Amino acid sequence: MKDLIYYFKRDKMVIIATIILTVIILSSIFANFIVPHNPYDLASVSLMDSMKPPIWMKNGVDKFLLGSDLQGRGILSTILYGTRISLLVGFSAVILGGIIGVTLGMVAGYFGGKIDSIIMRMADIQLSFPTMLIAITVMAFLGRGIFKLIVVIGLATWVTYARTARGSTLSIKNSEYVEAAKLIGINNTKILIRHILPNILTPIIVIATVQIAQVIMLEATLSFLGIGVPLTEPSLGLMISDGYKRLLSGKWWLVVFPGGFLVMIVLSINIIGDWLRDVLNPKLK
Amino acid sequence: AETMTIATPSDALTLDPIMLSETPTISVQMNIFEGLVHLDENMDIQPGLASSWEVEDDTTWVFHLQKGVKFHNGDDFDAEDVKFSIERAKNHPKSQFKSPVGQVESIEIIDDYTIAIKTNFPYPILPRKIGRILICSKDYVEANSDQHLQNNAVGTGPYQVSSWEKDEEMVLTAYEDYWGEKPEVDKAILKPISNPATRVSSFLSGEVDILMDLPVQDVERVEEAKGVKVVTRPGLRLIFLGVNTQEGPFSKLKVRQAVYHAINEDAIVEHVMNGHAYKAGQFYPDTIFGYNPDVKRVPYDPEKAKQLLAEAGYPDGFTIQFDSSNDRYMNDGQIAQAVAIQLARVGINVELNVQTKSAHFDKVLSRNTDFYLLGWTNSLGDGIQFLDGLLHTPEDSYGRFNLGNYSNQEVDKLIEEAAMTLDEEKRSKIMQEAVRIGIEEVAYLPLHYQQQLYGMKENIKWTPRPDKYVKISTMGFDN
Amino acid sequence: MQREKILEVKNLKTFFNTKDGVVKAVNGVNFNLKKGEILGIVGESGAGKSVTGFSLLRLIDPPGEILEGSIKFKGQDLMKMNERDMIKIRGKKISMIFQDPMASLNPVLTIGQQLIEVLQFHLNYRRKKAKNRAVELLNMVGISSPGKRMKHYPNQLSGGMRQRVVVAIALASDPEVIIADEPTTALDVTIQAQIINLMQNLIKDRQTSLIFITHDLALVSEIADRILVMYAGDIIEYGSKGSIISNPAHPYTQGLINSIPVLDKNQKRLKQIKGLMPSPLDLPAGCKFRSRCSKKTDYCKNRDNEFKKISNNHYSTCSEACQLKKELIAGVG
Amino acid sequence: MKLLEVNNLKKHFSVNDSFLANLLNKNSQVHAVNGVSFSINKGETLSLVGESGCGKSTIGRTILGLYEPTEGEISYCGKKISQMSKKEKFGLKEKMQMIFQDPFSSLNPRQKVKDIIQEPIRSHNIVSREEEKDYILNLLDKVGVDGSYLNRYPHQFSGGQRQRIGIARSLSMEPDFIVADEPISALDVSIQAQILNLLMDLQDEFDLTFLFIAHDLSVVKHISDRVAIMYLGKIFEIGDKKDIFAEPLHPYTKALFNSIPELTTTTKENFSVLSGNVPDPIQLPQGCYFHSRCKYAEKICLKKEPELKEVNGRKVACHQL
Amino acid sequence: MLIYTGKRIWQTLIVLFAVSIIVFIMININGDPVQTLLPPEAEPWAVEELRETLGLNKPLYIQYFNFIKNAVKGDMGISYYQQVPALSLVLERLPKTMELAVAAILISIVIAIPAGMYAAIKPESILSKLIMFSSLAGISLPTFLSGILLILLFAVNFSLLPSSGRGEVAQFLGIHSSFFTLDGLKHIIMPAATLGLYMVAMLIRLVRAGMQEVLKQDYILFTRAKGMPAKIVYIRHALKNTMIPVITVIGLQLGRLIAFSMITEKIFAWPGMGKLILDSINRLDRPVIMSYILVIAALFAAINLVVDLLYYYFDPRIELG
Ligand SMILES: Nc1ncnc2c1ncn2[C@@H]1O[C@H](COP(=O)(O)OP(=O)(O)OP(=O)(O)O)[C@@H](O)[C@H]1O
Ligand SMILES: Nc1ncnc2c1ncn2[C@@H]1O[C@H](COP(=O)(O)OP(=O)(O)OP(=O)(O)O)[C@@H](O)[C@H]1O
Ligand SMILES: [Mg+2]
Ligand SMILES: [Mg+2]
Repeated sequence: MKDLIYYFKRDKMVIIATIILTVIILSSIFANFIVPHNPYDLASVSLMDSMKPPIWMKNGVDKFLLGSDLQGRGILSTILYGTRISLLVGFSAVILGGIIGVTLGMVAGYFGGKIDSIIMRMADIQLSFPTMLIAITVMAFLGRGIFKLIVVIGLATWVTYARTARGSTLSIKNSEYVEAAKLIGINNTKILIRHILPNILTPIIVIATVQIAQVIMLEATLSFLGIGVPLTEPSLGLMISDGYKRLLSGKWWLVVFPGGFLVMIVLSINIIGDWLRDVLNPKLK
Repeated sequence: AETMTIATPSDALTLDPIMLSETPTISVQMNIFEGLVHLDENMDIQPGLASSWEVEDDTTWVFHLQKGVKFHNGDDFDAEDVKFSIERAKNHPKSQFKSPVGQVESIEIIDDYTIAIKTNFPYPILPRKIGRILICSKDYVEANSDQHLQNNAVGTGPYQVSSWEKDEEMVLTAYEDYWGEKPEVDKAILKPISNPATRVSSFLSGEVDILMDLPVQDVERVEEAKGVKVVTRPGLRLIFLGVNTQEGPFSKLKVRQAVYHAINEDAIVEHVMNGHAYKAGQFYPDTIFGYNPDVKRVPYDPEKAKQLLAEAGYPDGFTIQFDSSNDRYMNDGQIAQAVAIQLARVGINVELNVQTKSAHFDKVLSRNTDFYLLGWTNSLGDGIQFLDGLLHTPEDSYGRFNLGNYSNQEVDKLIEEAAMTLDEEKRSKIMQEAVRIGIEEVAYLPLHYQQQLYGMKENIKWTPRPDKYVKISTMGFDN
Repeated sequence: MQREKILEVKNLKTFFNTKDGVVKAVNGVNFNLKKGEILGIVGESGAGKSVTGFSLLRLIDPPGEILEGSIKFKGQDLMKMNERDMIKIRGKKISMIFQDPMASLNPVLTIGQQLIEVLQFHLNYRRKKAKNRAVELLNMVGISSPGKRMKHYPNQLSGGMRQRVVVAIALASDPEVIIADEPTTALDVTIQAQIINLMQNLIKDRQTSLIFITHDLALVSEIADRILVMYAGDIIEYGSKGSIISNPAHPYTQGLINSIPVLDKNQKRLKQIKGLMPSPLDLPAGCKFRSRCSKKTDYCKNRDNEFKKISNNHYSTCSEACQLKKELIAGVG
Repeated sequence: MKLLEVNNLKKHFSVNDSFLANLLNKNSQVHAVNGVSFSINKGETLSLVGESGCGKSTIGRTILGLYEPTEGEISYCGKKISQMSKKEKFGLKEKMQMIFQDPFSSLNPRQKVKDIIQEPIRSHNIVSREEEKDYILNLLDKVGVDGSYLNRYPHQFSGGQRQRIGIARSLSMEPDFIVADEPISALDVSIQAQILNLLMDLQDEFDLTFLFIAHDLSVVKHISDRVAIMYLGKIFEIGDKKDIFAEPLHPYTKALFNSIPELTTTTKENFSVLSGNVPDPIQLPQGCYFHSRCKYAEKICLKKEPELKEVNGRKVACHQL
Repeated sequence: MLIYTGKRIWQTLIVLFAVSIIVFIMININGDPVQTLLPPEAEPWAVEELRETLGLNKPLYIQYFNFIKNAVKGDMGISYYQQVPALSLVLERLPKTMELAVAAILISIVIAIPAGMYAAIKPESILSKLIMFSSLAGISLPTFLSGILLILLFAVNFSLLPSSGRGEVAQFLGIHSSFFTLDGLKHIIMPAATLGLYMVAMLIRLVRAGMQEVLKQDYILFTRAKGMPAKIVYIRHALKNTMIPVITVIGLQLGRLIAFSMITEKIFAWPGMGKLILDSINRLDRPVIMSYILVIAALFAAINLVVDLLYYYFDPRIELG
């Protein structure tokens, strides 16, 4: 921990990224207290406020700092509310997919043989199904909801982690330090956690940080298809996928602000991820 | 040689005219094949392969066929082909055109160029229905497998398919020996581009000459562009709300009226549809047979709505689930949201359940809904379709899309009467009456008719049709 | 005979910046190497022998850094050379045999590939010729059926075989200077003899110079011309082999020689130098061996690192040594 | 008492000649160990000496279960390891340890020294948590690693320091039996002396047993009770240290002894080098494996493999005796 | 390896079987195809007739049994909408999508590997930071957005590239592809770049991370000590050691791009499989969905087999099987 702080202080980029991410997370959690109106409360929204440009432009109104969307929701407040959902889905799904995937991948790679075949063929099966089809089916079965959405996305993404973890595990499972650990009598679980995991973490962190953005967009696509968040409570991704249709017509604020917000989130997460990866690797110090 | 490149929202799926009753597919087939009659830009009946027809008795129709017509493969067109095509539509196991010819009892060849069609009972819309059956060459169809026919069309129409890469482009070239007027456009390239933004872009970049289904939000952008114009036409599709008239809050007329009053359709048209829709006051627009000019839309009046709700026993409103698709109609998801927001203002708490179209249809068609959004297109140009399917009490083949189980004996009777009345004027009156009652009782809540929007290069002369079929032969150029 | 100096190292300092502080691995080392000479470097583990070797080739990566010093190779200062020219020196003119043979071979390339690329790049051999030469080299270092072994990956070889491969790679390009960092530790004595023989022949034939880093004082005594003794980043004693072995001046050197187990003698316990080398993180001022030295005086505390001449061709930093007459070390013939 | 017994141990590796050959499942065999039998008594040190690549490490690793033997049996305390239950095998881990030949690759690059040594202590509950720190520091002190290095990673050490960390790890579990695979080859003589002294002290104190693999014959002589000389996966000569060092019998043993470097002040110009072809473990030679390099080889040596037989209180495999 | 491949093929058959069951269940949950297929005005008797014609009135297990019976003969049924064999419909489009996916992968490999390597070798340089930063733009924008932005920029604003479609194709070595004409290349570049954006970001990061780690290894130092030029050090030695995660991801992505490039295909009106499956799911065209997913399953199995074999090529320490 002391080490972390030491390296943290040395890297300005990380400090900035962390501050940005913290501000974003906090402001989305406490959005209720920050923004004047709740865009998810239908009674407070009016079509009469539709498509107002940002405040500094002609026709801009005071009420909407960054303009409003088609239904008359303020862009800024919707972003803050929407970020909450997007981050929740993004992080949870990546963590869920990551945990399932890395665990199965390491187990497959480490034990090999039948276990490997079974897990990896399961992965093959999983890979063959379009996320959309899974989503529609799950929805048909279970109905929708954020939790189900996370599960669907987690299920759809575990394979990437699994295959990566397996590949890296395969190449180090015969190394001498793993043999040494076996000789000491460390059980397999601990070998996996202490010796294999830290040494395959590099690609996993890369994939996980890159995937967060993907997952947020996947959530948008699924929400758009009707599984996941309701249209009346747009997430960041949904705002973007709604807004892009109006890109041609010059209503740029519908997509530029939520898009910019997403870029900022993704950038900070990746900068922090890169840094974390470096710090976790003793050789790079 | 004039070439026209057209960006369409989707490709035809088959070239066999009985296999699929779907607008984009028929739209393409309409250029290659012809029916006995066809509808013009105003949805009025015009002669096609039949030069004239008459009603012999209540149930017998005689059609006189064009002479000297040749199929693209050189076969001559005659009564055999007509009989064969109609019977194929009626009997082929996979035919999707069984309904249009469902009332056809028998077809009799009087001579090479005259046939008589007998119906089960007096059937006023037979010509409109029979017009939907496109005529194929008997010899050609019999000589080829079904599979072959999917991709290889031989018709009598003004155009022939000269190449077809599915979902990529179809090239149609004018048929040299076409019996009718020679079209101005020699060659048409149909490019299916399903993504609206891309379609608009390909138009803006000059890659295509005609843009179909211009999204309402992009109208201004296209209008600003140089050398192109936006052409609008009233569409046939009605977007409406359906409610369960038998159970729940909507079983009370006052609640239905309240909801209708609570919806500010002007705002929806202006903001959601960007001004490109027509406020609807009844079930079909004035181009359709059976329109009632006296029925007016109720005004937007939230106060009245609240009052009606209170009178109905819901002073504090109620909660209801609202089903809608979001990828079927123009801006359907946004319309549903706007409705939800407006109802929220009068105290009705709407839980919006927006789904992809297959899921949505699955849900509402199984009548598992109390409140839903749907669209309806009158492709025949005759309102009886709506009345049969949506206003009549569900029984037998009636009311199959009457998903809210609206039921009124009087209306039922009127509809049944209209179906059998051959006299146009009388029939029109009966249908107008049914519409009046349906609107008065708020059987459905019509929102708006969609507008059809096209982008065209400035030098193009073309009046699109309300049914969205792209007839290339009607296109031309200003010089 | 005055031989030409091929390598002159002046005031070489190589430090590592770690989060615990600066590791002064090599702390101002001076020495030179003559053509055809074998220079043995011995010293405590962790004294900076390997780092000195890496520094000569400028192979120190961050957080390490060559702080100052000059390394003149045939009069040319390597420190001032750009990376592109350095490539022509490394492996071609000066080659190095790494200490840890497993870690220095790429696990995913066959040993043949790793050997052949040197021949192809430095000697511009055609594939075929390079292959034949590679087989020859492997044969020279005593690897049986070299043709087949070429296709093996490092993890399929025994420790000693890997070490021999590394030796073969270093010899492949006929370098002028070889830095051999414990090149025979994993070898049995017969193969060791074979390798040493090989190197000696090379030196004789081509006047190659050899820096021989080792712990095996016996071995170094058999082949070296001069010996350098390193301790905690410094050279503490150097001189002709004979003088160092028979007359070690620095107490550390004496301790080293005393620690060797001797074949003909029956010892119950081996002599060892008590204590530990000071951590290179905070080196004490004055003599760095002081804390372990039985002969330390107050003077050692702030004494500089100047070399005192012990005899012709023998210098030491310990001044006490000059006064003390050394008894002959047992076992030295 | 026989602690460990190895019976006719064989270990062959299958190696591929190329990607293509592998594609066709055409692999060749490396005959690393070709029938080796020996036993070690409790508290004894047996040294394995022999040509590089002759299978010493392979024997050590097979004994510890890192490799499955191709043939043959290993028994510990009279019990065959292959017949032990899982639990018994786990118990063995505490008793049998290995010091790896290659110090660096046997240390997890992502573990600090502290964790490397802590791990076995914790998993076998050697000492309580409170005593742990002292225990570790004490251990590091014994092998000569500064206690301030606890938080460093393996790559931050010199070769010798890494080796000592590996030794500390093996000793941390207080095993009964240690396979020491060239434990001191990377160490300077002073540290080497320190480690050897340590190992011998431990042996005295706890009745430790060693299988000691080394090249440095003076060290071997110093530490071992018995010595086995190996060549190409076979034992050529095995017996009491005193006997063997006093009078090496096998021609290969003699060659070995002739090559030992000695502390001297004169430069040795000519090393006696074994001449002749080095035999190939992929294609084992006929007859005595050493015949191609043996000065005394006769006809029979080309044909027949010599048996290990008793000569002068030890066992030697040579037709000439 | 042959044995291994055979085993994998056998496993793939089991996978296909499992997939077919799952798909079958899934598509039976999702809606009634007959309702979607027929026009709204179709009479109930027409609906029932069609249901019977399509065999959808039979119990589920009989439907499945019939499917399997035909499937082993290579008949996956007839598309409800297009009335041609569903499998041929899918296979017709496979090459078009493949062409796009391969182009995307090639573009991303060509960009990402050198860029990632550079960023690893010179982590502190401005260019590296720029690379790392700008690559993120590719992943933080959703595909549909970056696609349409490209179109707006290059098709609408600069009129440099066509906005949609596949363009002219030519035949070369029996393969029809837009690779072989200038017009075709112009058409493929934007969709391929859009598809590749995510890959580029991912690969740059993976390569950089892996390389940074490998570059600290002793064998890289040794290679440099051998005087090998940068090209050999970085490409041959370092890159090969970082390839395991890289090829894993490339393999996965290649499969994904082929299977699920729906959005890009939709945006650029590319007549590939993505659009087909999207439409088919919407239309509930069951035979097409079934054939499509089985083809994809086989494809993934094949790609993953190749990846596993490549593992072995890139890292011989990995054992197959
Ligand atoms: N990357 C590094 N980071 C920090 N310290 C290092 C690094 N590399 C080496 N050192 C330190 O530099 C010192 C000298 O190391 P070097 O490898 O030169 O020793 P050596 O004399 O070769 O020892 P040995 O005989 O054990 O190989 C040691 O104290 C070591 O811990
Ligand atoms: N994993 C493996 N795969 C293939 N061959 C191997 C493997 N490990 C060892 N060998 C082969 O087995 C033989 C014996 O190797 P081993 O490591 O036991 O030798 P050693 O006696 O320890 O030698 P050294 O003294 O050089 O370490 C060698 O020929 C080697 O190539
Ligand atoms: Mg060293
Ligand atoms: Mg060994």
